[in-house]
Order: sequence, then structure tokens, then C-alpha cells
Amino acid sequence: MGQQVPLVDYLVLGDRPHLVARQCDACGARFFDRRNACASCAQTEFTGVDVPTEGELRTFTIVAYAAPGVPVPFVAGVVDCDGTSVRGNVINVTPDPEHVRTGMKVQLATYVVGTDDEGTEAVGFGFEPVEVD
Amino acid sequence: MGQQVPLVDYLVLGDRPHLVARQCDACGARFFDRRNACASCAQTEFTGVDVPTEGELRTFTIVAYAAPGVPVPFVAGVVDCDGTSVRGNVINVTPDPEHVRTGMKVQLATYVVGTDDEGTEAVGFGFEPVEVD
Amino acid sequence: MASDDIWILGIYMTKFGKHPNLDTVDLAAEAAMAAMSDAQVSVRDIGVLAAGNLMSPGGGIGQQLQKQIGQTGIPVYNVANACATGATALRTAIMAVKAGECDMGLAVGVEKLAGAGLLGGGGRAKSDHNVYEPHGRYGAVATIDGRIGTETMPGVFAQIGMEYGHRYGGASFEMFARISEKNHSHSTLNPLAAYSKRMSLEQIMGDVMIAYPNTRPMCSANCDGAAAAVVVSGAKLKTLGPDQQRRAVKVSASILTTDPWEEACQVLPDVNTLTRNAAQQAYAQAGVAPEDLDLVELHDCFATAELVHYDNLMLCAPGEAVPFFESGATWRDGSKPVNVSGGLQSKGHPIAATGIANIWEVCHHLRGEAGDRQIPDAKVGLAHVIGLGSACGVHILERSAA
Amino acid sequence: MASDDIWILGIYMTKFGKHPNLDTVDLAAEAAMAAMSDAQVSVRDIGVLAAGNLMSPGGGIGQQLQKQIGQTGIPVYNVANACATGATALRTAIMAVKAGECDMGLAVGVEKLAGAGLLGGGGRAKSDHNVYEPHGRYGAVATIDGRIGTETMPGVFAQIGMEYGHRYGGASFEMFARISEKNHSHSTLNPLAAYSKRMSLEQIMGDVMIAYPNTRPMCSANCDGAAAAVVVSGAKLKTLGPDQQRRAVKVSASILTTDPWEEACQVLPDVNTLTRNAAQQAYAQAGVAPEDLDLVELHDCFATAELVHYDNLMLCAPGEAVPFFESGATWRDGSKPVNVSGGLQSKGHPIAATGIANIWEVCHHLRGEAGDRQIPDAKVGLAHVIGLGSACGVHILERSAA
Ligand SMILES: [Zn+2]
Ligand SMILES: [Zn+2]
Repeated sequence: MGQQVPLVDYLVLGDRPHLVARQCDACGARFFDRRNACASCAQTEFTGVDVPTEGELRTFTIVAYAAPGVPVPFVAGVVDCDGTSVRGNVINVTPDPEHVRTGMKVQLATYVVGTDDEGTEAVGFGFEPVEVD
Repeated sequence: MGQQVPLVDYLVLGDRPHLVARQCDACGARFFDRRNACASCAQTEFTGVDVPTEGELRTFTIVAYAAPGVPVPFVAGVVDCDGTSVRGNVINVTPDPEHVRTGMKVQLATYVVGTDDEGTEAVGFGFEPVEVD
Repeated sequence: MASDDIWILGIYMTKFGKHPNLDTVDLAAEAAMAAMSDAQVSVRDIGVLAAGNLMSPGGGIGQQLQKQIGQTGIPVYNVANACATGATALRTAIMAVKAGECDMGLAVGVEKLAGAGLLGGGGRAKSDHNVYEPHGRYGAVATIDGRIGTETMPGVFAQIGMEYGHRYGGASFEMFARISEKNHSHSTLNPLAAYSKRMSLEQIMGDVMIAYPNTRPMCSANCDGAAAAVVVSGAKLKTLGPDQQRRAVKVSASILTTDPWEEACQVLPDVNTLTRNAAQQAYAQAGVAPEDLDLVELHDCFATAELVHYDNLMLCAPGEAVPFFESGATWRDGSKPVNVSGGLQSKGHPIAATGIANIWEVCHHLRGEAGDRQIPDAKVGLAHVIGLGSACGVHILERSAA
Repeated sequence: MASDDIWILGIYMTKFGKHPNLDTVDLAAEAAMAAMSDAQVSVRDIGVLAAGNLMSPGGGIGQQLQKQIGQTGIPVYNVANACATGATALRTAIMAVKAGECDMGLAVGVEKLAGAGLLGGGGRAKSDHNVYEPHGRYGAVATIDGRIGTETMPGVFAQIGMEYGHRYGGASFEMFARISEKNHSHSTLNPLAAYSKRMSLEQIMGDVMIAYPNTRPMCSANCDGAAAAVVVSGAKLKTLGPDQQRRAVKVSASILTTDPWEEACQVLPDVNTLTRNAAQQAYAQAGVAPEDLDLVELHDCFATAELVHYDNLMLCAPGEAVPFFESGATWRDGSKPVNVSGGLQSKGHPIAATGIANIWEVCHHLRGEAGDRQIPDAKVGLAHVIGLGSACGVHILERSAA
């Protein structure tokens, strides 16, 4: 089996996959991408912090028509992970309005996105429903 | 022999090839491209006028490095045709500073630019030195 | 009229739709020349030109246009602010007049978009790397559009509407579709709209789904079009003719904002805060309250967007956008007509033209020149536009007292 | 200082050259943050942002930058005016302050161009049609670049210089090359220049010919870079600290022009008339004469261009640019030093950054902070930039009396 790399650098793989945000040392604002300074307070020091892996789906859409090469339909949404908003797809769910609703509890899940020419797997993440029934 | 079409619509082919400018009815400004209104006086009526085929080379450059597909070197210049400035290449001349000089007398000349899939020839124009020696 | 007021002296929008035989500059020239004609001025009277064309923003549309309407040597500002580009051009011309650099300015927005297909999300295939290597500010080894949410505009704005529904309740697929039903109904009175056919609720809900809950007729229509406006200082307007003074429309507020940082704005664009900020600043600048508005043209790039802007523009109480809409208030015979032009969903959305075209609509009502769709005795109107990135333009316009 | 004066409070330019590990936004952020630091202000003090990036003009560089330096909700203007984009951004920020919309503004220009190759002329192969059909405003059936003159920048500006030579005489290949020799010599004192090696006349003339008479070192250097400036009203500056007041540089004139119609401007861009117009307006606005200038940074995108601008900026008598240059006046130890930074030919030309970078150079001399290349006791300077299409920016700057 080949190596695995995360789809994005803020996804940490391993036994307990989770996201890491860059948190502003001055004001606590969190970012997933590299920033030159904080968009909230303009300070320039950041520290990595783990983001909770469970959250609540705050909004979503079911995309039926996307750029060429993007498989449809899929559910795109925003998850509130205990105060940190995370963008991601809702996965392991039937992509229709009967099975996806705002307010539902979801949890981080990973899956293999693809494999490169050297056999390395890219691992992405999404959020799947937490079974509570 | 196939049909011939001019490279641009302001070149008139035939026995005596020449250029036709769109002249503003109000102020006399001349344009080679289609205009919505006159750049000089903003009026909107134009009439086609023949441009003299002889003139004086006012400026030039010898282009040695151009976009892919453009054969180099070539001489690009501006010809003063009795008060109407015309952009065109200086052709039928050795493209070096010894053979091209500003102030030289030139005259319109045409040549076949290429042939399309239906055998139609596109005819372009340039200015060649008037032999006065 | 006060000397330092700013007025719209002339304004024009082309027919929106398909113009296969006109190029971008043709459309811009038609709008610019007609706006000057409407203003009863010539290009020699214009002291500044601000122009926008988002599909070719580096191409110098302002100077290209000068070649077609008159090269007078005036300063030209080519501007871009996504879907707020037209409003930004207008703001720039206004700023030049306010700064005392000239007393008359021309703003133009133009776009050729017919047949452009889906915007956002790249619009082209993105191939993954052959060997994974982190790239960009997310350190991504492969494309993330479609894998970590969506970059398509219908999807982004769908989430914006759904989030409002989640927070306040009541925002069903059918409710969003009814907003679209209203705008398509309004468009039947607008001969310049790209689409002016009435659509039933069933047709709208049964059409092709683009990004739930937005079906195709609930999305803004890509089309060709241009709009232009001549602005003038109050001091200069006083020297003009009585007909010009009577038809002039006062720019009581002209505001441009961007989004201040909010917790979630990095993961889903926040179109709410900057719109609310712009509206607050505009109401304060104009000395006008939402209750005073006789009509509103707001940026319904998607049916889901129109809903949230009822709230952002304070047309209703906070959180009350759904019952506000359901009351019928925003239909043209309601208490607060919104998008009587048909809105972006039916009138069309030639991006850079939109931010001037919405002002054109409001001006025509304020002048009493809106024909069949005239809102009777309209005195005050608001035009709103937003571009992702983000930028929001809000203008409040008032009928001339002259 | 008068309340309605405009001042440069802080200014910065990045190292010009290759920055493979920095993206466009990194460069813009470096310049913006450093300019604010130089001004001793924070992003919260800034009331307007105007930004330009010609390689991605529709991408909203202003808002992209806000994400990196602070999202404060202020209006953003993304502007474009070819090679005058940076000057246009600065003008826009100045206009907002003059209009009373805020008392402090930030202007940023940035470009990633290293390795961009030949600009103009399309830069890509244009294939002819398989069946000839007239197309566009010339009714052309095939590509005309290279067949009816040239669209390459080196070729266009070569003709502009050669035309001057034809009209007034004396402009040989060697003379143009000597202008380049001067600028490359000047660049040896500029640690931020992309190229800072002295070049002999023989090296310059013997280098690769691009478009006669411009060889490669006589062409502006494509490179990466950014520049940013903070502008402030006189009224606000009065409330700031003594150090800020002392280092502030007065913007005595800020002018933007486009080309008025001239007979030949449709066949060869006329960079002369709009530059002369801008200079005349600037001298009048500043109450300064060409004789008063201690240094000039002008737009030497090609050696052939520098010559004509001596005349256009009225640094010499009409028609006298060649003898003026040959007198040695424009060398750094001459009577009218021009491009002591090394100019676009050696400092580099990251397009949208250029129109602010030239002001950075002048400011540093006026502040007495130009290090090894300081022009002694410089009090007044002029910065000029031109973009084809066309747009010309001229700024006259004066040392603070404080
Ligand atoms: Zn912070
Ligand atoms: Zn005319």
C-alpha cells in the first residue's frame, strides 16, 4: 500500500483525523489557509489549533451542475464545529433534501480522493451524519 | 485560379489596388476601422475616401522578435500618404537599417498572404520603396 | 439643489439579451452616447470617464470606448469589483465630481455574456496533478472545488439563503421559488428584459435544478448588455436648462463597502454584513429611512439571495424576511416593490452593466418615465448590487423637486 | 500645510526581480503592510483602498489583499490602466480623500511577471481561419499583427522614438543605446533593482536585437514586484506626530490624462500629446516649472521612449531632446537627473507596481533617505508613467517644510 497525503494541509491524517486551524495569537480568529496577517486584527502571529471533529450543519446546497470534471450531485455545506465554521461536503448520505437538513449533527470522515502516478493516495475529508436514531 | 479577398476591408483590390478610409463627414478625420462615432468630433456619419498610394515613410522599426507564427525580421512602419497616416509593413526591401530610412518614398504594393481551404487567396498590402535612382 | 449635491443627468440601458452582431465596444458606445443624449450634453462636456467590463478587465474598455465616442483627453478609470463593477464605475465618477476635479462625469458598464454558461467554479476542467504536491494557500494536492464545498455561484448563494432559513425558519424551496415567480411576473412589463415571460410556480420548481434550492429560472440570466450614466454637480446643474433640471435625479447616497471580518466569512462569503453596513451608511447619508422607499432594485443574482437582502437592507424587521415576502409586500402592487424590472433572474445580469442598470430602473420611475411598469408617484428609490470578493454598492435616489 | 493638501505619509516598494516563492498577494501584502508601517499607521486608519494588478485585473486584488492585511469594510477600488495602473490606484485613493470620503487612503500595485517573455503582440500563436471570413472592426480575414505593422511593445515604442528622430534629427541607434547605458549605470546604486549591473555601450548595442533600434537591455525588464503608498489629507496630517509630518511628502500635483484625438493616433499610439497635457496640467496645479525639478522618474519602458518624454515633460526645449541628452543633463550628476533608480530598463517593470514605485523613488530623495544614490538637497521631483490605450499619470512631489 502506498503513502497517503492530505488533500489540504489543514487536514491531519492518522488514527484520529482532524482539522487544524491557524489561530491568531492576538484575537483568536481562525483561518484554514496561510495568511500574511490576521484579517480580523492585522497581527501576524498564528498558532495551530485542533478543530473539533463533530458539529452541526448550518447550511448546505445540493450541487447538480458544476465545472467539468466535478462529479455531481454532491452536498456542499458549512459545519459549525463548536464555534469554528468549516466548509466541507456532506458525505455518506443520499444527496437529496429528504436526507440532508440544516441543524443535523455531523462528524468528520475521510476518504481517498485519488492516487497519483507514484501510488500516493490523496485523502480528503467531508462530514457524515452522526447516527442518533 | 481561385478568388481573391482583401486581408482587411479597407484594402480595395483590382487593377489599381488602394486603401479606402472612412472619413468623418463633419470634421474630415479618417479611420481605417469601423467606428461608432468619430473620435475627433463625435459625429456619426462617415464616407469612404480613397487614400493616395504613394507616401513618405515617417517612422519604422525592424521587428526581430514577435509573437509565435509571425515571420521575422520584418519592417513595420507608418507612411504619410499626403496627410493620411497609414500603418503598414515596408516590403520588397532588405530589412536592415542600411536599406530602410525615414523620409524614403514608398508606394502601396500587394501580395498574397495565404490561401484558405476553398482556394481563396487573401491579399495583403505593404509599402515598397519607389525606385528613384 | 445644493451646489455639492450629485445628480444623475442622463442614463440609459441597452436591451439586455443576445446581441451576436454587436461587440463589447458597440454596446458600451450605444449606452454611453444614449446616456449623453438623454442628459442633453456632448462628450466635450464630460470631465471624467469610469468604465467597467469584467470579462476583459485589463483591456482598457474606457479607452476603447473613447475611440468610438470621442477622444477628449479626459482621465479614464477602468474599474472592477465583480458584480458591483458598474456601481463602482458610477461611484468613481461621482468621487471625481465631489473632489472638484470636474463637474460632469460618465460611468459605463458593459458585458457580453450570452451563452457563457455556468460562472464560478472555474468553468473549465481542472486536472489533478500527476504527482501530488501541495500548492497554494491551502497546501492542496488536487482541486478542491466539489470536494471541499462548492465554488459555483448558484451553490454559494444557495447556502446563503439556506443559512438564513436555518437561523430564522420558514425558508422552503417553494418559498424561494415564489420569489422567482414574482420577478418573472414583473419582467412581463419590461421590454428591455432578456426574458419577459411569466413563469408559474410549478414551471420554476420543475425546471432544471442547478444547486438546490435554486433551479435554472431562479438563477441570474447570463446575457449581453450595457448601461451608462452621466453625473453632474449641483452647481453645474443650476446652470443647465429647466428640462434637464426637472429630469435630473438626485443621488442622495452613494456608498461602497467591502466585508469586514466575520467568523465564518472565510468559508462562506458573508454578503450580509457589508450590505447592512452599506445600507446603514446610505440611509444616514441620504437622511432617508427604509419606510421612505417607493421601490427597491436589489441584487437577486439568485432567488436565495433576494430573501436575505430584504433583511440586510432593513426593508423588514431583523429575521422577518420570510413573512415580509409572504405578505406580498415586495410585489409591484405591494407596500415595498422590489425588482419591478424583473431583477437579475429575468431582466438579466450582464455583470458590469448591472450596477448601473438597476439605477436606470429606479431613475425611470422617479422621473415618471417607466411606462407600463411605473410605480405611481415614486419619490425615493434604492439600488443595491453586490459582487463576491466582496463589494457592495448602495445608491439612494430621489426625484427632482424642480 | 493646507487642510486640503494631499500628502504621501508612507510608501514602500519590494525588491524587484524574481520571487518564485511569493504569490501576488504575498507581494501586495508586503508592500501594503510596510507602507502602513512607514506611515506609522494601522489598517484601521485607512479609509479607502485602491489596488491594481494587470495580470489578473478581474480577480479583485484589493479584496484579496484585505484578507491578508485586515478586513475593515472600507471601500475598495480595483483599477486598471495598462502600465499606468499603479498611478491610477494612487489617483483614486487621492480622489477619495479630496472628495472628503475619508482622510487616509492606501494604494497598492503588484505584478508577477518574471519570465513572462514578450508582452504585446498577443504572446501566443494566432492561427488563420480555414475559410476566410471578415472579422472585427478591420474586416480582417487573417491575423494582421506582423502583416500590417507590429503590435509588439518594443516595436511600437521603437517607432515612437524613430519618429521623433525623423522629425528633429540626431536620434541614432547609438544615441538610444546611450540612454540605456545611463540607466543601467544608475541602477548600480539601487539595491532594489531587478538588474543592477553596469553595461557598456558595446554590450548594449551588441545584445540581442528585439525591435530596431531597441536591443534587449534597452527594453523594460519583466519582473515581480509590488509598491504601496499611504496618502493623507493635510487636515489629518496636522494631527499626527512631528516625525510623520517631517517625513510626509506633499503631492503638489496628481494628474491622469488619456490621449485626445490626433491625426495619426489610430495607426501609431500617440504617447506625446497626453504626456504633454498631463505635464502642463501638473506644472500648473503644483505651481512648479520644469526648471524647479531636482529629479525626474519617467516611463522609460524602452530607451526610445525616454527620449521623447524629455520633450513631452518639457525638460528641454521643443525638439531638443537629443542635444539635451547628449549634454549629459539627465545623468545623476547632470542638471536634470532622470531615472536615477535605473528606470524600467534595469530597476524593472512589474506593470501595476511601476506607477507607485517611481513615486517611492522620488519620495526617498525628497526625504533624504535615498542612501548611496541620494540627489543632494532634492526638494521637488516628478514621476511619470504611461500605459498604452492610453493613460498617462504625472505626479509632482515636494519635500515637507516641517
Ligand atoms: Zn487577529
Ligand atoms: Zn469628426
